[in-house]
Amino acid sequence: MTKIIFYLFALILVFAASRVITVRNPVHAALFLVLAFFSSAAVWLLLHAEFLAIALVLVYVGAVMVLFLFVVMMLDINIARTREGFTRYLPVGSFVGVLILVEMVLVVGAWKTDESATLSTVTAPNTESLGNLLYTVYLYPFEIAAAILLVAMVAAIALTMRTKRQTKAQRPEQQVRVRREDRVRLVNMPAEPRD
Amino acid sequence: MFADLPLLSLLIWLPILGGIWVLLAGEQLARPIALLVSLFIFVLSLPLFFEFDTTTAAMQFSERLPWLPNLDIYYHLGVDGISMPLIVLTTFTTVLVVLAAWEVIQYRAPHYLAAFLIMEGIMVGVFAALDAILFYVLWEAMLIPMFIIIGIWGGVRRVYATIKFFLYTFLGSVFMLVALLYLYAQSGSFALLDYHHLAIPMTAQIFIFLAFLVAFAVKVPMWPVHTWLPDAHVEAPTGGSVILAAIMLKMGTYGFLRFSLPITPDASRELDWLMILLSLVAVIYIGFVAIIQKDMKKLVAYSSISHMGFVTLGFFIAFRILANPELTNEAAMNGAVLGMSGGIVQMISHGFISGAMFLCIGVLYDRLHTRQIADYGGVANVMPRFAMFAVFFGMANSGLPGTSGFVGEFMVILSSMQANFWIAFLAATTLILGAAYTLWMVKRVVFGAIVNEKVSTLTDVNAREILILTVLVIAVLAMGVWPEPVLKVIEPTVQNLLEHISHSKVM
Amino acid sequence: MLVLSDFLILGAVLFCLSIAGIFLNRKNVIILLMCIELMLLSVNMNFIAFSYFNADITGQIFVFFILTVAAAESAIGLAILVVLFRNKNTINVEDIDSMKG
Amino acid sequence: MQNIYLTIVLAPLIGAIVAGLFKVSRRVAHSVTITGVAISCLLSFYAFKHLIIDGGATFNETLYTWMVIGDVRFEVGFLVDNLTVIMMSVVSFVSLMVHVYTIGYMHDDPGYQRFFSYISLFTFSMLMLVMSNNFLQLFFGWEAVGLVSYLLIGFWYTRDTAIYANLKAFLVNRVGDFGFLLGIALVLMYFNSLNYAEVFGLAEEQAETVIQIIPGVDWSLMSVMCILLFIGAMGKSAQVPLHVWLPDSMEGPTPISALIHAATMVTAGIFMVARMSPLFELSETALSFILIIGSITALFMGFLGLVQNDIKRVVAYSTLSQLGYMTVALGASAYSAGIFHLFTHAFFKALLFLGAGSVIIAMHHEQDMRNMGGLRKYMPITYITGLIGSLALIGFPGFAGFYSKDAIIMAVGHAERFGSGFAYFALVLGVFITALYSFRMFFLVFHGKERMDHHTQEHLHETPAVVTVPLMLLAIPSILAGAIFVGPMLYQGLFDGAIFVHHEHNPFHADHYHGVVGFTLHGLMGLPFFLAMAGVATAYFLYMVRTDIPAKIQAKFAWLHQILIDKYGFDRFNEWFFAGGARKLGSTFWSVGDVKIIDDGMVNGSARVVAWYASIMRHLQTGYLYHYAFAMIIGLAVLLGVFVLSGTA
Repeated sequence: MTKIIFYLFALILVFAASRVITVRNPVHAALFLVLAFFSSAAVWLLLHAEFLAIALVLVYVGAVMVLFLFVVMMLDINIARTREGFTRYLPVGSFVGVLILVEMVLVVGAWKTDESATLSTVTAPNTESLGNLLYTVYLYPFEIAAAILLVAMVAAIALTMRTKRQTKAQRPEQQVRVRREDRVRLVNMPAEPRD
Repeated sequence: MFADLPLLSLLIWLPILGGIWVLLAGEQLARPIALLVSLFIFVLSLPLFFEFDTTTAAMQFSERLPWLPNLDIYYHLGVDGISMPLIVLTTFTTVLVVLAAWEVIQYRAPHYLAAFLIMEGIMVGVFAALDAILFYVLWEAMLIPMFIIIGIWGGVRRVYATIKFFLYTFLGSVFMLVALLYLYAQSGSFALLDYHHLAIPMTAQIFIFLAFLVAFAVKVPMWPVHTWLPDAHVEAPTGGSVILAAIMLKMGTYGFLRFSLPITPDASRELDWLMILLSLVAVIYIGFVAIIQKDMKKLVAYSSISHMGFVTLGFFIAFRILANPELTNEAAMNGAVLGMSGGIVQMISHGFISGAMFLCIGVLYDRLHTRQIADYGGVANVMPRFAMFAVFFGMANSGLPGTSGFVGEFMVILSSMQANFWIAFLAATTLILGAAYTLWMVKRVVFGAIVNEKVSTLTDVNAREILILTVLVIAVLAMGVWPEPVLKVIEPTVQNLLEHISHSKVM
Repeated sequence: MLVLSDFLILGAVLFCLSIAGIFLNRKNVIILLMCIELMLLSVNMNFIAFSYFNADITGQIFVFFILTVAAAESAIGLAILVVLFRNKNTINVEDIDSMKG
Repeated sequence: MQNIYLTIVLAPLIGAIVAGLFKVSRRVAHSVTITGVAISCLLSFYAFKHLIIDGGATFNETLYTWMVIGDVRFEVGFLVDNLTVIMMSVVSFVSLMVHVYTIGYMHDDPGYQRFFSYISLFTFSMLMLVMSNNFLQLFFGWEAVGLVSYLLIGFWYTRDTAIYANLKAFLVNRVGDFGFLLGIALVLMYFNSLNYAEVFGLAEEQAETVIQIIPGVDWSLMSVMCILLFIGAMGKSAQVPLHVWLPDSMEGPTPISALIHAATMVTAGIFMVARMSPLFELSETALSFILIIGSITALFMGFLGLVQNDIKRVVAYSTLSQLGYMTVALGASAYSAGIFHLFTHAFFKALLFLGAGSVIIAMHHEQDMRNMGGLRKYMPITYITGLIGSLALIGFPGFAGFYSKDAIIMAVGHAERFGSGFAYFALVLGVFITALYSFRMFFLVFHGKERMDHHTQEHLHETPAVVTVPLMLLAIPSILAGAIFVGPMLYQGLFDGAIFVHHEHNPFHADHYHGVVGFTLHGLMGLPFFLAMAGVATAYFLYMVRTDIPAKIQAKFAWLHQILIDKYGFDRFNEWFFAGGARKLGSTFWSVGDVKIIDDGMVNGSARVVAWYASIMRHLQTGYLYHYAFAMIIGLAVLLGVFVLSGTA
């Protein structure tokens, strides 16, 4: 049963991923990516990684992919130009892809795994055990990850915010430093002739 | 009374703090404060000389504090008969440099003076450091103020000169770092004195020696890595030239004494022919090159290289003397001590004389803003007092007996005779070459009829310049007439060093 | 019964698809970014598979952090993209060669 | 006694410092320096009396230790024996005379104080040199007199010729010092001491030592050492080929020419060799070398005196020639005769120079003899003292020069050394030449037609007392010194203990001596006397009777004349080979070695290599993001491939 579910979702996943890289429209690509994320979340559930599967759906699909969609729709992209040379690069791209795939499969195939000793016996709920580890041993990295997110947020805002000053404010330090010469210009002119 | 004070630390950190004070003090007060600080430091360094125990070769005034104890790096200071005179020379020269800058440097004077004070502290630190990493850090730190001094207050081609200066010295010290790290790996310690007793196989010794050689030869500078010096001197302001010639060049030869010889005595013995050859090339080749220079500072810079050749010759001739079968052991030891002490005396004396030569050139440069010999002539007519100083230092530079310039050359020539007649023969050509290039310059600049109108408007040296130059005259004469007090300090250390290097360290 | 290799090969296929994607969509930065997300997904797949078959939850911790960093990365990447588009009015990679030596 | 000797040395130094460093008036300058030198002179005479007349003990003590290396002590100290005390007396006496004379000679010069400072400094240096008891101090004095000589030749520093001459003098002297220093280094190496007494005490032990300077060739240590030391003497005492500086040094003021370049400094070399006689006696080779160099100088420099027209240059060449005589005496082991000639020569040559100076003052600094003549009636004192000096120079019996010169010729005749035959010939012929040029000068200046211009002629008068009194004071020893000292110095062992001669080398044995009169009468019979008279007669004939003949000779032997005018081409050769060569070598080293190879090739070259490499490598940086990505991916594929292949293999 699990085997069938696995192959089903694996197929969907591969299909969605291949569409991501081949569709013309970036919006479609993003949507296929969402599909890929969903199906991989399902695969992860098979591996008893419930928390991460949910997180993937919530964070990626809910936040990141929406962000992608925003950007794609915000920018006025000339799709035709960006598709130039797609067919030209197809052979090279697929060759390299297949090459690496073959190599990886060879590596994995050569892997000596102890097939019998697999499949852990789950004692605690996944989220609980993850939380236990995260807030004890990996507390420090966890805090750093939080800081990274904060920095990323600030950076993204800082990058995209237009720095056009629209508020009016006083500058006291310039006001007190003002000198007469800055304000009053004395002009030396000949007296006007009396007529 | 000075026994309890951490004298060396004070000599390192007070000038640096003083430099910061000068920076904060502003345009008006910078000069008096700088003078005060440098004078105070000089006075503070005198106990080193007067309370120095001349009966031992051990390190004195030692201080040892943990710095990075995990890596076995200590803040370890101490002086012996080699480093102590150089420290006093440093503090002495800094006073003169501060005085020499008095009204000459108008552009950012506080920064200029602060750079010198900070450099003073670092240079004292280099001479006093007994920890390899401390030494290395200070050695590199020293480049920064000098880089700034030449780069900001230098002449027209100052950028070229600074970069050349920096790259050369930096390149050299990288090799030193590698050698030090190797030594650390071997001994598990960064203490210099431990390295002295570390047994090292011959091949490794050769590589370490060569690495040190690159670092120190650049600094000395020895042929063929000398060409940065004339450029740096020409572009540097007077004070920079003085410090460069009087102190910085000594770092290289000091390094030979502190590192190369005691750490790799067998490699030094094996490669002494190379060192002697390079020294003689410096004396003769550079002597000839100096003759035809048209720029006064360049000429004196080349003469510095030539004189530093005597220092290295004096150091490395020792092996030849010790191996000379014609001499008894005792006589050979005397000869070797003579040569090595001669080298050290030459270092100190060159500090006085080349400093004075650059100050003299500075006096002229301040007035006419040219260093070309051809722009001068007949200066004696309008600047009789200056002419007196110029001739005196010219004579000292050409090694006239009674001046300190003679002592070192004399000792080195006498001792090289004990190694080989021809080495002495070639070394002694400096009598002729030195006189030729120095006096020919003196002749063209100082003597003769007034060549142009600008020269006729020159004013003679003022009280401040007289003070500086007179102090140097006294120093040069004192050391020339009675070198014994200095030698007494040097000798035990040299004796000890020679004993040390005459035993093989090969495992 | 599912074995470790199944998941690993699935990850490898995903990874290679994203590599091919980078080759094919060399002009469109957005798709490039998506391919990188795919790549990260395949890596995460491996982590979780190993975690499961080795009965060691640490692998999932890694995935957690990778997700975090990937989110931050895509946010900043997109922000840069927006700025880039604003300044150059294109996201065509071939138009962006100011680093050319 | 130590305090006395110290005072002798320091008094002139103090004078020099006061006159030179402080802004003092002319009067103070000359009074203070003259007082200093006078003190020296009087105390030297006292020491003279103490040692020579009262037979006091030799003084040999250390003043202070200059430095100590192991068990070798370098010290500063005095050795005062009979030899020293004679030198001290000569130096301080001549110096005193010159000081007094200078008041008149330099009367109008703006550098008056400076001049007095220099000559006092010179006196100090010279005294340090002669009173030294070790090689170190000797070298100090040696170079210090060289320094003062440099300063004084260039005293009129606005003259190009003067500053050329002083540089030349210093450098040529440095060539000599070069050898001298190497000699000292050998002394230290083999004797492990620089103290005279210790070195001389050990000299015999090293007599047979051989050294290999060129591998495989054995040379006697003593010969090498002595020749090296003598090279120093050649520089200072202006022996061929290091003589070139002395004629040019006449650019200095005349008192200096008298003091430094005639009476004292140039004889330092002679003194040094005599002082080192225990060493030189051990080397036949070195003595032969000295003999030959000396005789060449004596003869060939005399020839040059014949064609000079500058009054000072004539005297300068005669000095060179007389120095050659002294050197020959040393080479013949007749050290005492050399010193004796040095002693007498100092007086009469100073006299001649000061006389020439007196003439120059009277002629308003005209030095060309062709514009003089007939000065006898205007300047009687100068005339008479000049005559005395000339007679002493040519060795007229009874005058000082006669005794010393005859002793030298006799000693050379007695010597049986390689080169002594040539030396004898050179000296005897030299007597004729000396007489010829001396009296040529004498007649041209004091007799004959008055060839000066009208203006000068009107103002001709005898020079003031500060000039003439020293002349008269110097004239006295020029007459008497020879007769008084010939016995003690040569035959009665005045220098025993100071000068060491092997018995069989010694030409002067007491049993051959029959008193001054006997010596004089013997000289009257000798060839040299007749040659000297012939020389005077020839000079009279050529320059008084048939004044047209010299020009004819000159025209007939134009090539010879040209050689003599060119001074045998030494100057031209030196200028071309040494000065030009050094400059050429320097420029080559600089432009090729430093600028081209090191700076351009190595320094900028390595920078260029980096730049060149970068210019190629930069093409890899296209700036396209996907190129970098491809590079990474292909790298990954390759790495994986390697991993797979190596894993399966």
